[in-house]
Amino acid sequence: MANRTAYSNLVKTMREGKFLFTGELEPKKMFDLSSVLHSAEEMKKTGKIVAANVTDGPQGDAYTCSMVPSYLVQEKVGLEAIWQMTVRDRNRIALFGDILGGSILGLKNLLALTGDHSALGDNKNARAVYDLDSTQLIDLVSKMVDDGTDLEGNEIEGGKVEMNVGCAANPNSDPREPEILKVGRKVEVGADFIQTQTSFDIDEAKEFLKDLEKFNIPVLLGLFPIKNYGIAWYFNEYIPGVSVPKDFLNDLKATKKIKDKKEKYAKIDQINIDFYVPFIKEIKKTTKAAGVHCMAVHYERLFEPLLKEF
Amino acid sequence: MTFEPKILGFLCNWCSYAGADLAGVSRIQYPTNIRVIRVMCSGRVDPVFIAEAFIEGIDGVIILGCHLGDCHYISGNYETELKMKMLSKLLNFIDFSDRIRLDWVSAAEGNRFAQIVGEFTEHIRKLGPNPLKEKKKKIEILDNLNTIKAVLSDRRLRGLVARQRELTTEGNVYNKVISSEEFEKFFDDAILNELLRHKIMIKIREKGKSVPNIAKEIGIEPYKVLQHIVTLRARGWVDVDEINEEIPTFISIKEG
Amino acid sequence: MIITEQKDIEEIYEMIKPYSKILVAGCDGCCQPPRSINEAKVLAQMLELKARSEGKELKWKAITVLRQCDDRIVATTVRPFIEEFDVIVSLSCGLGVVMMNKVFPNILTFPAQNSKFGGAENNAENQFVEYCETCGECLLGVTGGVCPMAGCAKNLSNGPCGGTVGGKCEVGGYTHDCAWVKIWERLKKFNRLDLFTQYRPPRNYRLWSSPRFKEINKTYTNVEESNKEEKQ
Amino acid sequence: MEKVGAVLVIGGGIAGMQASMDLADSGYKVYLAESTMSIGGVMSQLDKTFPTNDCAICILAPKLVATGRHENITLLINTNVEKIEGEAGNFSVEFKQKTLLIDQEKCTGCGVCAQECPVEAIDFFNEGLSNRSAISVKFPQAVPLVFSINQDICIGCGFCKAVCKANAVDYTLEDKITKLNVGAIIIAPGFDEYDPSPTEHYGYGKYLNVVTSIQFERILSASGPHSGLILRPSDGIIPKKIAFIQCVGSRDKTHGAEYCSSVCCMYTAKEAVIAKEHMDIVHPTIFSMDIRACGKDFDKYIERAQQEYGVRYIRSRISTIKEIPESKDLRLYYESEDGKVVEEIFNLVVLAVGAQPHHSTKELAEKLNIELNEYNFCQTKPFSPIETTKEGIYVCGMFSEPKDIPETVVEASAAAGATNILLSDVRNTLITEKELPKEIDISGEPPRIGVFICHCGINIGGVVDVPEVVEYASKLPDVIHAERNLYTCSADTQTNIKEKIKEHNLNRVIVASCTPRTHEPLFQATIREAGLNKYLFDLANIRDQCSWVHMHEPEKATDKAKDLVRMAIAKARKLVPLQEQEVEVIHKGMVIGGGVAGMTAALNLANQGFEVFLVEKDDKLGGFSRNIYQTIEGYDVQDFLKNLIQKINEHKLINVFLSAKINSIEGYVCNFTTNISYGKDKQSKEFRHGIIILATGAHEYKPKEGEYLFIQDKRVILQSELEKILFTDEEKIKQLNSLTMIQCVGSRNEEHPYCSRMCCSEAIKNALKAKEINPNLNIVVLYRDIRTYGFKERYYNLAREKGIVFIRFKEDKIPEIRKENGSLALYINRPDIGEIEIKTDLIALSAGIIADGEANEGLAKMLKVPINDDKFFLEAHVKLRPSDFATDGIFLCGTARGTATISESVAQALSASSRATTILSKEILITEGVISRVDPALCIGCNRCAEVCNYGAVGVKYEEGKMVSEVNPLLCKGCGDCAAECPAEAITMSHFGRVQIEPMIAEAARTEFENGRPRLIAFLCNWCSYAGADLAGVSRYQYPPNVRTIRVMCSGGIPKSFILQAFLEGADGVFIGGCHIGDCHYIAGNHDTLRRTNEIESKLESLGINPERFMRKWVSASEGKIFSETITEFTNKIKKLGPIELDYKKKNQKKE
Repeated sequence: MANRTAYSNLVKTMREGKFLFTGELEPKKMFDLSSVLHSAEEMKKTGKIVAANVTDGPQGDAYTCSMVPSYLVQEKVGLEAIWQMTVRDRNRIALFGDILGGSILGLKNLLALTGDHSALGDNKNARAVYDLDSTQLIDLVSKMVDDGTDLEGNEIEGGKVEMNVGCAANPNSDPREPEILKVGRKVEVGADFIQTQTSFDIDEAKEFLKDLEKFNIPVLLGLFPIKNYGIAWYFNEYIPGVSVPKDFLNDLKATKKIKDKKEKYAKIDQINIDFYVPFIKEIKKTTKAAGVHCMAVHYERLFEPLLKEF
Repeated sequence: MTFEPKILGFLCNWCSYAGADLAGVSRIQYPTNIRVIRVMCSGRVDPVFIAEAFIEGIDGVIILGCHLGDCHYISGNYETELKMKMLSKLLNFIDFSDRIRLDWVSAAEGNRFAQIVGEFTEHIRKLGPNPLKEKKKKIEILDNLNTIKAVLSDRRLRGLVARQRELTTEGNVYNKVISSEEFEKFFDDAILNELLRHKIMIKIREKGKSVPNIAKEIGIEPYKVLQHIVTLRARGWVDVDEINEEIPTFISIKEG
Repeated sequence: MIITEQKDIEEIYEMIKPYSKILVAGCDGCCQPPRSINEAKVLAQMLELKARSEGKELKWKAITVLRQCDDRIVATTVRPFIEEFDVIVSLSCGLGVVMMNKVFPNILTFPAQNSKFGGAENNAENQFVEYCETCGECLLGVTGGVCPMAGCAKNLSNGPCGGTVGGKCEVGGYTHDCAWVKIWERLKKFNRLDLFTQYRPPRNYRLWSSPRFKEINKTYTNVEESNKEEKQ
Repeated sequence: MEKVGAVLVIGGGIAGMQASMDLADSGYKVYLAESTMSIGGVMSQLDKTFPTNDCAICILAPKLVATGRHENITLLINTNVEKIEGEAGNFSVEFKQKTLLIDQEKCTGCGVCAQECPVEAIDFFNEGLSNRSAISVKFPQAVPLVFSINQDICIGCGFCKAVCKANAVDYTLEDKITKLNVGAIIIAPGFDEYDPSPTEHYGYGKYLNVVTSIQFERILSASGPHSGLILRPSDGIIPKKIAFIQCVGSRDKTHGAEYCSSVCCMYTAKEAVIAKEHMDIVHPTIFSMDIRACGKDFDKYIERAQQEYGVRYIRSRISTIKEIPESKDLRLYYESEDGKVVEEIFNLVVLAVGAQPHHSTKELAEKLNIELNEYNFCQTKPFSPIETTKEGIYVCGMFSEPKDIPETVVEASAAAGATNILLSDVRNTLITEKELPKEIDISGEPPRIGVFICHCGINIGGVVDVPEVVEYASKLPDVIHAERNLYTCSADTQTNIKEKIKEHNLNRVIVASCTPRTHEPLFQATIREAGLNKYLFDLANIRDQCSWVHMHEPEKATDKAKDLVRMAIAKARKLVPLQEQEVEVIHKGMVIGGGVAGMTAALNLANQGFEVFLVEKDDKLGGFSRNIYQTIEGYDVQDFLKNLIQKINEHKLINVFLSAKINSIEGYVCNFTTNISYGKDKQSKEFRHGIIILATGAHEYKPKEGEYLFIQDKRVILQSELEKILFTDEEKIKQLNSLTMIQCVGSRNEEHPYCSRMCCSEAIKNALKAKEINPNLNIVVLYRDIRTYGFKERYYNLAREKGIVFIRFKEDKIPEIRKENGSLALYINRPDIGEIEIKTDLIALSAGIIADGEANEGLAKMLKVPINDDKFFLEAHVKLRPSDFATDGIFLCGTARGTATISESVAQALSASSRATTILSKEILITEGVISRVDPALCIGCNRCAEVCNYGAVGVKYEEGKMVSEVNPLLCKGCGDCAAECPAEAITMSHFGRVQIEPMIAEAARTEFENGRPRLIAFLCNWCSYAGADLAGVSRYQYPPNVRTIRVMCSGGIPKSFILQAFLEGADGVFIGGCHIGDCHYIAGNHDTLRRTNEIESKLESLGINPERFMRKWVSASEGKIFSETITEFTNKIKKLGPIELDYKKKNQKKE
């Protein structure tokens, strides 16, 4: 919502018009969160990453919840969390309760997502909830923030929740039009910012960003630096709608032959930098994007060399 | 030790057996090698008996009947003659035809009987023992004799022999007399084919073999073997055993 | 039509195992694929074979019922047979099994089928498809006649989600159509994208939760009572 | 002179049979004279047929039987025509039947004589590859099934007479001269294969491993000398590399003949494919000049041969073949694509021999006083392809020009169609209708069964103890009378059966003898003559499937015979009289399409006196032929067309509707109602008619703008436009220096993957015409394959002689067209000669023929008939029913079926009208008795039946507001698929229904006699597997006597419960045999078999039954050997598994 108070640092920075970066943290099926926290520290070190998304059971897998890591990242590392929440696993009561709880813990950004279907995950026979959809979740957050009530209008004791809410959009969507119309709905019910899915195609990304301009809220374009050829190949083959540019893919493939690890890493990093630096520069220069959401999960070493250009 | 041949004699009841008796009554001496089987007519002597005799190790077989025209059963000995001719043709293929003798001895010819037995015994003695007794050759000879026995048992050939006299003298169903030469030619072909088929049958009795292998073993062209295999398959005697790559092998499935 | 699927023969057999005389009842009603006398007979034959392999003999009779969900039909059709049998095996949807158990309280009726959904035939795909989920709050008016409850894996009221590519859904490996893309196509065709962009608030899942019932022709004694009920 | 309502057909091949059947069905008496011992012709020798790979004998055998037993057809075998006098309408004919030395009436075809015959003669049927006796039958399925003595090789030993229990052998029989009067004559003597031996051109006759294609066909055949194993003649080894050499004796003036034999390209591709299918290690290579795959779906077949089967095509004519003496392999020399001479070694060479006029034709032509053409084929004209030079004598099949089976069948019907006009006023004058007594009402009576058990000479009696079986049968319940006969099929036994029916008041009759497939009709006729409904008969097959196949186990065979008789009795108890319905025929026809085909068909029907509604969507008649001026032979098309239109317009019985649109067609055969609107003002009209002929045609492909600069450059025109110029504006041609034609525009590509058939001839015709107008004109034809099939090859040769240049290009390297300085040039890249540049003034594009997809789809939907991928209509059977649809009463002709020349369209039109006449000529149509019936009280309206029915014969008529299913007895073919599918058991298949089969299963499973186990029950489909089992019998392929067979019409008619019941009743194994997928007699019934049996098979394990106890196998009618092997293998497997009780026990033990 364009005129909602900026409760989070992220939204504040966005509204300042500064080109910014966000990162992504993925707590997996884990008890020990140190790797996540380490990653967060690396992000913070760059000084350019304003906040980090904390995922909520991506690909429908049963992972450590997103609330606790979000809290720990803020508390222990001091990096603001963008708390991802899917409507897949919770009904409106649980959603309300969790958001309220998270807000008490000081979480300021919530990214409302539908979530990959549980049939895709590692507990395929789970009952997918989808009591609300992501739009309705934004509606719920708006009610909690703006009215201080739940969906039925029952008031929260002690005041309103202070939180900003974001929504997702997919530049790879095909057909495009319903996707844009859907984002419109989300903005209508109170989304404060947009984070997009990853894009490898600069023209496509620009076009998509252009389409989103009319909603007049900050947009972070998702980019996915790729750590090794395997991931790129998987993306290309198995994630429908995403096609990794051929040259990029071939360059990565060539690195498979390099035996020396260090040399190999250096080469991969260089390929990513060569691909993404001009990409991001182009975005920054030609679009109204508020920044880039850099989804380099477990690829901390790239932050420094990649972001130093900006 | 000198070789004492074992000789089997088929004697017709009315002439030759009586002739032998006469030789006895007259105390005419002849070699002890002969063992006699009495038959009512020399026409009763099935060529299969003779093949069987050789299989059992007999060294020579002598068949004696009434003189032509004197047969107690009018024409039995004419049939004998034709049967023995066929037998002789077959035995020729395996060098056994020397070991049989067909002759006529009347009830009055005691002397002649003794003489024939004597001559034949001497003849066989010179010829040596039934080659079956040689260890090296035993399997081959036995196979050959069994082949011949099988051919002799063939219903069609036996039938032809049975009709031969009628066809070549009185005429066939169309009242046409077939010349002996014509018949012989036809008959020889039939015998040869049947012989080859049975040879093949024996070769593939236990183990499937390919056409070229069979051909090599029995010494005829492979294409001819294939033609016989086709016939044998149609009779239900042979079937494909297995197919290794491009080479099918055939095996006998004939019972008994 | 109620789309059903026959249970594994082992599972059915386990249910009837303690009994030696069974009545197998097909249903001529809306059950799809049709489970009439022929299917009942085939099932009975299989159970007999199965019983035999377990070392016992099974007596059976196969019958069929016009509609097992109708208690009156069940009562008249099946009653003449139940005396002779220990249990009934029903080839109807769950409704038939419940009705049989209700109509004949002194004999157990077991299900031979899993009731899957209410659906209709899609001849082009040679499938039965759940086109309606009987949610109790019909949205078809604003979705161009395509149901997002039945057609969308996530039951979204405000779709599509990010899991659609080329109009196909992430669930099922991008083989099924995305209901929301269909909805968009339909509404665009009729120039009613206004309906598409409309925000649809959270749904009333009370309408969708068990047990569900609806009164038949309730009689009211006064106007107030009637008005009061209407409002609720 | 009085006309005679009888027709003589000379030649009993597929053409002669088809013509005979059509005429006999249209009310004429037919004499079918065949010079050999059986009808069936060359097709009976084929293993499979292209392009569907149908088993030839499977589809032919039913037709043989139908022809053989048709009451209006008299078969004259071993017969040649001696003399013919008279003229159209009344010929007097004299025949000579060479004696068979066997009494045709008495011979039962049992074959004992052949087994006893001491003479081995060459087997001509197997093309010299196996032996046969001097007394023989042509092939096991021969019709009529009578033996004959080959006098040339018989030595007269008299064995056969001695063994013949039927006393059929009679050496005194002499040749017989018969005189007859007939109204018309159809000649179909067929062809001879070219004999390559005289020239030793390719070493045929010299090298053992060079065989002809027809020999190879026998080598491939499952009923051939090697039972389908591909063995080369020299040494019985499977030839890994086979070379097929095309055009042996064809397209070769020095060896053979100039013309193209039309069929070799396809049969060679088929042989290569089948060889590969039989044995994967075989690698076929085909050497050809052009690949002439110009029939429907032929190019696709060639494509599949190459892509799927890896058949290698090399475009080269082989110059020499040399044998390598040691290995007998063959060394071939040929020129490769890039012009080099290559040497390659093959293990076997197959010569694709061409067709020659039948050896008898010259003599025949003299006797008939008809003219032959330069090749000694029959002289015909393009617009009347079935007329000889003498009125009243018609020709069909190979005799007029080499052609394949469907076209032969088309011409056969066409010849019948022409005869129809000549003799329509004497129709129904000579046919005989038997006076039958009124049927006895047996309702309410308990079964009274009579059992007649046949010795069949020694065929049954020599193995089965017949008296014991009689004794056994007589004690079974409901059996009133049992007796045995030496030959139950002999005439005196028929009288005896009738007497016994009367004497004992029998109401069911069982004969235990040979196979119902050949003999059921005979016995049915007998009991009908005694007043019983013919469906109260059943036959127990104790010969072909018992005594012949268990020769070495007489006791078990006797037990089996008892079981089979008991099963037949169980069935007989439940047999009911079936009524054949009679439906009145509306004697009017509708023809859709007013092109040459449609008009010809309409005229043919009208000339026979049937009213015709001719519906044309254009505003004038003529169709596509309006664009054609001349045929390649030089006949004036426009003149012909004008004539035809005039005749149509003047004919009183033809109602022409132009600019017409069909709104609806309702009804079915005999009774259709069609609603159309027509004319400028869209008048509406409704009429009723009995049949429909579809002749909607096709149109010329219009190249896309820019395709070869089409439209963009005025110098690029269509071939049809060029033709117009040639015939109307000669000056324009005279001004040209050069002309180039490009072939296959819009044909044989991805969009239209078929050959348009006529473009090659069109191009050559126009090229010749252009050359005639302007002899200095440089003409180049760019082509992929020149497909001047048949006699058209002559014009191809002529064109080359005239200096017209032909240059080949490949599909992937099509000519490039460039415009330089305003002039046109074409470029072709060839590996052998490099790039060629052709400068040209004018380019003519030979655009293909395409179907009007949308219109055809609409019509197909309305008529519920199928169309193929290319949007042409799909006939009932591509080989044997080219003019019919699977739906009765709808017929097809012209380019709506596929591309065709005018001459072919005319033949097809006559063919379609002849097929239609078989219905229109009848007052009433009698439906089949064995059909499905619906009990409306049980039907739940689920419509599953309609989904499995391939004939649209059954289904819920929603549009009429009915909620229950209904069978249309006119359309039902009696496969029983719907009855097997019906979940409510509301549909009953008559005669083979649950009531009849279930008791049979119970009896089949019962083991009354010692050592009866294991017991196998086999359900076999009538057309393929049951026939295959019969062939196993005829060939004496032995198998264990444990199996009890239950015959069903189609394996698709076997419900799941039959299989389960069989196990429940105690069978140790259940076998289901059906036609190969794609070969189903009922189109696709076996697909349903597959589904149902899979469902049961997958559950057996969980039922505690070893799934190996169930077996499903497709066995064709020619696979007797495979049947016996399969049953042997299955029995042995079951023996190993032990009795079924073991399965139950094992399960129990496991649990404990």
